Amino acid sequence: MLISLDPEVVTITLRTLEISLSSTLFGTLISIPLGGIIYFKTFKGKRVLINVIQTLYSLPTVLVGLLVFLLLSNEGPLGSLELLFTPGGMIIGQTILILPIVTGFTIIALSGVKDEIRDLAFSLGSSEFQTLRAIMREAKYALLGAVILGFGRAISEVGVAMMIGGNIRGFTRVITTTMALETSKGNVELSISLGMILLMIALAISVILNLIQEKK
Amino acid sequence: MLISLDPEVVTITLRTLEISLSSTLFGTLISIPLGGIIYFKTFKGKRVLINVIQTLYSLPTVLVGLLVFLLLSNEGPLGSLELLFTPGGMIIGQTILILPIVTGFTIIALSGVKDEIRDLAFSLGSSEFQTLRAIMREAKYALLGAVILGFGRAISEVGVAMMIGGNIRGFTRVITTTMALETSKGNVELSISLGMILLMIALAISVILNLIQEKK
Amino acid sequence: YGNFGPKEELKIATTTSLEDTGLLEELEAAFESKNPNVDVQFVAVGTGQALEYGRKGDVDLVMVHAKAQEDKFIEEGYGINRTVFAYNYFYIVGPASDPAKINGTNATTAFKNIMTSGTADPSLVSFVSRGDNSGTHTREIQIWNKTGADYNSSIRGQPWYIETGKGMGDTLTLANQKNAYTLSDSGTYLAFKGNLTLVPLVTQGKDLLNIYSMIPLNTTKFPNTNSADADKWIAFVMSDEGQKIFEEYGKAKYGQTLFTPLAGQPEPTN
Amino acid sequence: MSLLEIKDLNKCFGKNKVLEDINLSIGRGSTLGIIGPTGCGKTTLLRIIDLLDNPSSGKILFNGVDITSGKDAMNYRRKMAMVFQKPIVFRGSVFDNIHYGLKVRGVDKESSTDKILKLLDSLNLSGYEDRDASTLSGGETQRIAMARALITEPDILLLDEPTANLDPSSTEQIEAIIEDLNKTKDLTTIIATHNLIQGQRLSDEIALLNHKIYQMGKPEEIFRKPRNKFVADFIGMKNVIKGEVIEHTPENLSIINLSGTNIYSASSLDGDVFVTIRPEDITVSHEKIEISALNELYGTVREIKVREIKETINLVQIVVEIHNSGLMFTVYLTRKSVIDLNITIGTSIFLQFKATAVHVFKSS
Amino acid sequence: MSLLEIKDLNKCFGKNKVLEDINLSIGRGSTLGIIGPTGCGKTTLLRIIDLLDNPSSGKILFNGVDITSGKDAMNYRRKMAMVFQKPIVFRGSVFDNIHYGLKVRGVDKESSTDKILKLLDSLNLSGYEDRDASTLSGGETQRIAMARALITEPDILLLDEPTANLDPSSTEQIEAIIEDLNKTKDLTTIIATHNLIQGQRLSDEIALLNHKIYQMGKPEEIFRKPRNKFVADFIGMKNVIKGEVIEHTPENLSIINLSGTNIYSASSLDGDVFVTIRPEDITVSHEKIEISALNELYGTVREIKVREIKETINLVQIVVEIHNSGLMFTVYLTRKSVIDLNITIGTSIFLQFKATAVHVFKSS
Ligand SMILES: Nc1ncnc2c1ncn2[C@@H]1O[C@H](COP(=O)(O)OP(=O)(O)OP(=O)(O)O)[C@@H](O)[C@H]1O
Ligand SMILES: Nc1ncnc2c1ncn2[C@@H]1O[C@H](COP(=O)(O)OP(=O)(O)OP(=O)(O)O)[C@@H](O)[C@H]1O
Ligand SMILES: [Mg+2]
Ligand SMILES: [Mg+2]
Repeated sequence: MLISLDPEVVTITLRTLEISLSSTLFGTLISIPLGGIIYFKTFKGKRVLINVIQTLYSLPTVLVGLLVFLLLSNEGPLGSLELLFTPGGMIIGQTILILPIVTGFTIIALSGVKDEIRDLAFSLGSSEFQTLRAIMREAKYALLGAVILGFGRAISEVGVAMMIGGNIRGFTRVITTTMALETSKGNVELSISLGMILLMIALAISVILNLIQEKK
Repeated sequence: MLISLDPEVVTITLRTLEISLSSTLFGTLISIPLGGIIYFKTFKGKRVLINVIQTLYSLPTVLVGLLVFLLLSNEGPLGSLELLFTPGGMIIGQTILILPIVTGFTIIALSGVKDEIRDLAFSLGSSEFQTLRAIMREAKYALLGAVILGFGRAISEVGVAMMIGGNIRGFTRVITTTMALETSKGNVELSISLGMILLMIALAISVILNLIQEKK
Repeated sequence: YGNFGPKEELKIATTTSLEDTGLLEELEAAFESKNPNVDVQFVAVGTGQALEYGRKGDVDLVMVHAKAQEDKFIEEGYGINRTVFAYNYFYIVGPASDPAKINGTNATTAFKNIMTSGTADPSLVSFVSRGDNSGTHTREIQIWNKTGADYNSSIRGQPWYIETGKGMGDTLTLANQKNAYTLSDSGTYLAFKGNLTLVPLVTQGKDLLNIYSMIPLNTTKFPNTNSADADKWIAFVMSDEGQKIFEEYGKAKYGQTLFTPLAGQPEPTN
Repeated sequence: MSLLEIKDLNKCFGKNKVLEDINLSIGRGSTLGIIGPTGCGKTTLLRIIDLLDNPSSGKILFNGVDITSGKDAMNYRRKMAMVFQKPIVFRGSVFDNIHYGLKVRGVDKESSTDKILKLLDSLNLSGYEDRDASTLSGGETQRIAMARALITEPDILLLDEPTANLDPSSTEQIEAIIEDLNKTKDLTTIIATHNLIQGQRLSDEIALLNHKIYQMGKPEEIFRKPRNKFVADFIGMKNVIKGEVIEHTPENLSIINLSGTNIYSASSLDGDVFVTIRPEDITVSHEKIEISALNELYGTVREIKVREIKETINLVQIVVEIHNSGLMFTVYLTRKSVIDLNITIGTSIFLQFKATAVHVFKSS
Repeated sequence: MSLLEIKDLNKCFGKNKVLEDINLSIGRGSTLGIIGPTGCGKTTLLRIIDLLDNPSSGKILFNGVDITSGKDAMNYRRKMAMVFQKPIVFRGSVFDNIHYGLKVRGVDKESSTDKILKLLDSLNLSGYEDRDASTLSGGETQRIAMARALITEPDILLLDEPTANLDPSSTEQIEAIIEDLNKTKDLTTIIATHNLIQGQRLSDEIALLNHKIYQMGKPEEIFRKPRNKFVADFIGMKNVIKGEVIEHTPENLSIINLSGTNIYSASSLDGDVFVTIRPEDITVSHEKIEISALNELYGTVREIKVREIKETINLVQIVVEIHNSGLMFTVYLTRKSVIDLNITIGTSIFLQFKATAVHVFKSS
């Protein structure tokens, strides 16, 4: 793959990585505690909330793109932040996109831990937060899966990147939007090569995350 | 939402449902046993395989679209089946798209079940298949999550639907491709309304699947 | 009637700019009522992709608007009998304040002015390009080259020159958000007009002429192609009934027609 | 003042009333044994005390403060430590498991290493610190659980069948540790156990639980003077027989009719009663020995078995059917007596027991 | 032929050799007790027999067929049923749990209902069928596990501490069920237990395990004639003392030196040995009673405690330090003797035991 030597491809790859990792980071930082609290607390409407979260697994990227666009556009409530057509805006959109799945799978992961762990942690003097942490440690394999899933969703999506980023060459163009562009130009082979690069990155990230998890 | 009375919208909605449910069905029928076997068996390269599966969470829909396109196109190996630009082709593409996530989360779901259940089932005279079933019953909540995730991915994706289906009016047009089309026509409100319809469907499916699971 | 047999499918790859106008739907309905055993299926994609579908034989006919690429397609033997059926103009659109002062000029001058003002102050004047090898983009490059500047070296990559790599609608939206100039086909501009503050500034002249054509696949290369129905389609589009649709379409919605029919006329030159 | 007090506590699971009117109080440094049959609510009670479960009604007072609401639960839980009945460990090493209680209190690994290693040693688990806790055997897990609780130096130790999976010598070791902490550190312990011996050995007081508290008192009291049939049966008393007091003699004895057989007792109760005579308080002979105030029954041996071998002590249990009334009496004899008296199934013999050996309680 | 035979079996976890040279054989209808301290490999052995774990080396023969390879494992497992030490249930009702073994054999619910309800009843669990199995108490879970195994009518029943969480009366019930199946259905049972009484009560043969088999034999043999110090210690023998045989007398007695104190025994062993004298074989007196072949030691009482109360039998355990040698002897006395002899801490008394009460085994 000679393509990998092209400086433009390198830039696009690095930008892709930066944006999807940031989204994953923010998404995870919000979703895992959020999922933890939803799992942990008993409140009215919890089942409904979980159903809604599961529903949002179906959130189309185009819809997120549109809604965030309306939010960030000049006329929108956050227009003054000038985030439209910037990497920052893309990160916001992708973060929103992955929130439901990471939150949902955090809840599922924690539900897989037997209640006895919770009782054990409490009985040993844990605060609620420490108990939640203990439960999360038991579920770390599944939680890692949720994070990788979130990353996968972020790096592979194109709707938000197109709509919010604008696929501006040299600024917000990422691998998936480049793929879409090249495909529309009829450059199928180039597009596939880019897809392979994306998968290579994903493989590297997945391996790295797995290694980190094992260390812990 | 007056839009919901439009017969064309109704047709598109039903088609969307038909295609995404079929993909989910096939994807689940392949992925859950596949994930089960991968979880259950010890073999060389298992860790590598799981890493690869996790990597494929990042499979961009465009890439799947392109690859399946090359497969189904007139000159491709399966060209003679004439599945390009048909709902059948879309089902194939979406099935491929959701295989990794459903398989991956099946493995995660099953890994959450304590080994003791496996031993217990074996000791009571289960065959390997029956034991796997017993483990799956213990993980049913998480497995359901994986199925809903697969469905969410299928119904919300647009890359495969566009590339393989071709967004042909009255034939392969689904909600997401309509949204993309309407967005490109500047009909943002219509597009958002369609997105809401999609989410309603997803909510209904998620509620129904949850109810089925509870019955079992 | 009494035709209950399986429908013959006629697959047409078309550019999104044509599909987005909604005109094709009307054409299709009229055609199918005449030919009830034919199911016309449009696959709307970029010009490059449409031609790629043609090259693979996945469609029976392409409807595009990029002469150079079309000629190449025919030269390579994938298609025959290019038939032009309608035209309209590309518009150079931009902010109503027109900071580059292009209103009333011609295309080449307008582009020159944009380049000059953009180079002077990119925050004031910028140009958004589709950058996607589409018919519109191809035309844009031609105009840049006509100004004497070398597209690849002195236009592309300049701070005032923004490439989106997206469809026309999105490109218009982006230009609107950035208060920038852009080149748009008239149909898409009119469809988006309601959401835009941008106004058409230059709309006439040979350089902005946008000619649409149909090319059926070459039956010697693709023996299985549905050439019979493709021929029927071409005949219908070129028929009075078909041409009338072009003539009428859009009046109600946009207050002006989107296309000028071309049947029986030579390809216009300005 | 009592360190811990439980007032009018009730607990239902759905319609199932598991705990009823529980009232308990336990002073600092003492040990309360909760003994009762399986499913009687021992675990539930301990969980409620540790604030892991809410009572349906009633209060728990800690040092006089009502802690039932669960407010500030963490601080009260930090004064207690519970060893659960189900063996369970956190993912990770044995060391990490034991360290957990300290970790959440902000004590780091380094400064607790010595303490943990010493504790492991005292539980016969030295060298186990780096083992993956999930691969331990049942008894090892149970000792880890004990270490995990002890490391936090609780004021109250809640033990739920802490030696169910342990062999006698490990059990003895654990019991010795608890006894020692009781003495040296003023540790207050509540221990739920079905092991009667353990209950008696460790407890200052015993509550005999079966959803309600059937009897509460010092071990000797409960084991010598069960207050009702449930307690008598549960502690394994033999010869618990229903009867009716028919007469009080001038010598302060009462005569009780047991399905036709009359016996003397020293009780002053009236009406319907249960009597129990401990099997080892009954002697046997071939000859009739007439003494006043001595009960003497004649019957036939129906069953002989080596009843229990506890630490190599051998006793023979025989069951004798009393002529006329058909009552069955269980008697423990030494092997020697059985041989000397030449007792086999079918032998007819006299049973003798003193009136004072007849324990009488109201039937209710 | 033996129903089950284990040949030269070894099992290592990493470097940790858990089972070593295990050879066992068990005939149809008999019961083998596996007794040993915690962590000795009982669970591991049962798991290997049930083909849930692979041995590192060695063979398991079922009816003479080598089943170690795991081929056809399901069919052999269907002839066995195991009750695990850790209480664990499938998600679902008690009924579903018990039905599971039948379900996988293709028997539907309807046709097994009667059988299941009857079994529940016999385990004192009637009315539990619709309960959510995960909310059961420890003892309830254990009985469900027993029912789940028994419903499949196995040829071999593998029990891993099956009554660890049960009170004495439930334990007795379970033991009675096992004994009954043994007799009426020719059930073969292997039971791992740390409960010495249970081991003796149920077993035809006992294997004393501590990674290797230290002794194998009938219960009486093991409990009366431990073959080595490990067994003696484990079965709770007191007064296990190292000594050296220094002389054989013409009367066929040997004189053994225990740290300076010489005693007579009836053994013919030579060299370094261990001796053990059961505490209840020792009598005490204030006067010296000189008889040949009777060992008589003089010492001071150092410790007195009510040792064990088992079903209301009371014994007092006293520890006597022998003058000169400093050896400590444990003696069991009845309460009466203690009072009659007026024994308190510090009292000096004579201990007597017969030469034949001295059990001698080689130290190795
Ligand atoms: N969450 C629950 N839902 C319904 N019933 C429950 C629940 N927890 C316990 N029970 C029931 O309450 C009763 C008391 O349970 P508990 O665990 O306190 O018994 P226990 O005395 O500890 O018994 P064991 O000696 O067998 O452990 C049992 O019958 C049990 O089945
Ligand atoms: N998977 C494993 N990995 C490493 N060590 C193990 C594993 N399983 C068991 N062991 C070790 O092997 C030894 C024997 O374990 P096993 O469970 O057979 O003991 P046990 O005799 O059943 O003890 P207990 O009476 O405590 O249940 C223990 O020291 C245990 O820690
Ligand atoms: Mg309990
Ligand atoms: Mg064990």
